[in-house]
Amino acid sequence: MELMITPWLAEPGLVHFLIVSALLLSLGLMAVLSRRNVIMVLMGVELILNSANINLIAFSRYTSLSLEGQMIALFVIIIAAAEAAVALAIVLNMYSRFNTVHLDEIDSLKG
Amino acid sequence: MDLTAIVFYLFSIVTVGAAAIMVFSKNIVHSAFALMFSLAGIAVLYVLLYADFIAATQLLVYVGGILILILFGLMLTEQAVTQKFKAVTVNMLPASLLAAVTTVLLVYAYATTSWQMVMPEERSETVYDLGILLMSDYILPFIIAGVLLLIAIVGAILMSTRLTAIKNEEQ
Amino acid sequence: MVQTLKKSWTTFKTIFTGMGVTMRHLLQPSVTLRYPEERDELPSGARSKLFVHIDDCIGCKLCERACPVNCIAIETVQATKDVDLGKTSTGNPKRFWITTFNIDMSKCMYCDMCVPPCPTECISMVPEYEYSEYDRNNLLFQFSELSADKVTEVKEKAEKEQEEKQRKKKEAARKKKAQKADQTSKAKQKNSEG
Amino acid sequence: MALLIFATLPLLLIVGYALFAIWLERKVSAHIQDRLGPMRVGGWHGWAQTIADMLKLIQKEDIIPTNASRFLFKSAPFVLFAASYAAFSVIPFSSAYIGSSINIGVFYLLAVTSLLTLSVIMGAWASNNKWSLLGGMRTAAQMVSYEVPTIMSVLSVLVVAGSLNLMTISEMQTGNDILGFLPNWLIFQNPFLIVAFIIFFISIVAESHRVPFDLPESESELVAGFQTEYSGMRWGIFMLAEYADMLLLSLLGAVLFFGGWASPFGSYLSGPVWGFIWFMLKGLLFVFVMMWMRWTLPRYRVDQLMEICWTILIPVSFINFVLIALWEMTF
Repeated sequence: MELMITPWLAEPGLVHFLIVSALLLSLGLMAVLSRRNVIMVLMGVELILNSANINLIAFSRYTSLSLEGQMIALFVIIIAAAEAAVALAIVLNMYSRFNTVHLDEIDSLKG
Repeated sequence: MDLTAIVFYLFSIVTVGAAAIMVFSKNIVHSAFALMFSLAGIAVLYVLLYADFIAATQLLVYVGGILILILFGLMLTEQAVTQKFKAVTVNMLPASLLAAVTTVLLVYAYATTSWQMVMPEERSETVYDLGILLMSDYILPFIIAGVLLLIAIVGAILMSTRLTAIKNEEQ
Repeated sequence: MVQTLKKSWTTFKTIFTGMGVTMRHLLQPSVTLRYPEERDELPSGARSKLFVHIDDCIGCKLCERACPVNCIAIETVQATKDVDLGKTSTGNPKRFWITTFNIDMSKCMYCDMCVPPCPTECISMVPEYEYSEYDRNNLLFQFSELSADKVTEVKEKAEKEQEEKQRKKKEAARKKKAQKADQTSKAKQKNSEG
Repeated sequence: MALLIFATLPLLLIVGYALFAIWLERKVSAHIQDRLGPMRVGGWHGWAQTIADMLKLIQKEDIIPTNASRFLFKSAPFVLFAASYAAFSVIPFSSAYIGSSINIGVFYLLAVTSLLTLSVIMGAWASNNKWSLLGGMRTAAQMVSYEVPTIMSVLSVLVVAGSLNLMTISEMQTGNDILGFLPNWLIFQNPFLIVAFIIFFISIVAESHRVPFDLPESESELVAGFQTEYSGMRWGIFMLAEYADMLLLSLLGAVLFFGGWASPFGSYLSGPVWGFIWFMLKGLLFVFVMMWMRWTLPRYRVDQLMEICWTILIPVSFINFVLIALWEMTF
């Protein structure tokens, strides 16, 4: 057992990066599900996007995907930037209207 | 263990550890700064994966842009100006269950799949090739992304001007 | 648009004007002095520390009386006849031992009113302004050069002379009285005779 | 081991430069105000004054406010300095020395310097002090805003140079062929680059928060901005990072517009050592101009600062970028 695991640990390859991304994904999921603060949820979403990016770039290095994976990661980053700008504008609006940033207290459809 | 392995383990511990601090921290500003360390660690992982341009973009956009936006959001919603702020958590049990199940499933799937791997290409740079790709195969997504960013900026500005309009009406 | 361009032009022009001014000042020699090593000359008649040429003092106490804050304290003892104290540099004869001549510089307000009355020009303000002290008592300057023994000796002598004088005076007065009494008695005699 | 020595060379340079620059700042300010400045420590014109000050700072007590967030408060100065030191790795100090000649040099530099903003907010928020927080938020707003014209003017240089590697950009500016006598510096190669340089210079003054854009630490209104609660060597590291940042941006300007280590006299007085001297002279000239400006101009208001950036610099830099691209296509 030890003989098998040690060389596997010594040379980080595709699976190592995938495991890191899986951990980040579940942590992001945890943040999205368990926190009430909108901004905290947004941070969880950023973490999930990043874990997806790690996957894409790891694939672009170790498989025949080549640079395409990096390209898609680049677009993910662009979209994340746009998302953050709009989401935070919405959060500020929400705060000025409801005076709270807790998601479960914002339950009326009419402003 | 060679240098790459050491760097990989060091920065994956930093990344995952900082992400864990971010999720479980009581103080939301601590969460935001933990996210900063996590994102910087991810940038180092990108460098290990021979994606230097993406790594720099990650720093510039995530750390220099999005994180500052998030911090501004925190400070402007008056949640974070005091140290005493306590974060509230809900649904702790189902969330942790779901996260654990996701982790186990994903790791199992990753470990058991036989990946179609090729020998890693030794690239000295990616910028040139990325630029060629961006201007040839990916020209349409590139333009659409530009338009999307423009719309996002206009939308964000419009919303924040409406915000001040609402405040003025109230006064 | 034109307005904006004009504004920008004014901005640049004024910035460069200001930078020119500061550059000129950068190159011109500084106006400050490195104080303990270099210092300005004091103007003539600057008021600062008081100094007394005790050899020239005749003990007239004019300065003591002129001082509005009473920072000068002088005590004098008249010299006995057998000693000649000499003359001052201005030619006035000295007649008093100066037993104390204290100036309390912590009281002094630098009004310069003690200097003009001095007949022998022995008190003056010297261009010295660094005499700060840790102890306030060190600001009491004593100019009298007589030692304590000398002072007691002089005092005793003066007292003796005074006594002598008084005794003489008394004697003289008695003599006079006696004479007078003599005269009156003689006159009475004459009257009675006459 | 050799790598370690190689990597610490810029650190020695930065520390030496910071000691010199702080002394120079005091001398320049003194002479502009017709004073003499520090004269006593170390003999000639008080050259050892900053060394003495540094020794004093090291000995001082390191005070951490009771209600501060300890970890963030302690680490903020080091993150700040690490960010600005990391950026030095792509600066070509001479034709023989560059920390890392990577192909995305300028981009990496801009990315790493964006960490500066975050570490300033970190220190500001962790101090739990209203002056610090106000100063930190001002810094963040200012640096994020002025990053846009900086990046636009850098981009317009890259259009002319055609490379992101700072070493390549420096190499292409050697020699003097323009009009027979002018050196091949990029600023002489395209007339619109002069406008780009003016925008770049204004933005780097704002990014390294110097007067007239020193709102983050404006002494008269915010005590000392984000560094209010800092003392001792932590404050010293903030100071060091500020001066390092100033030098970094000045050197970047020297590479992008004034030829980096290229000698102004063609091949005369060139070579690795002379290259280093020319490079430092060019960088220090900008640093000197910043000091000179500090004692000339009054401070802007916050709204004026933002207005200059968003209504003048950014539109002008965009238009200028297009004009430079057109000029490059036609000539």
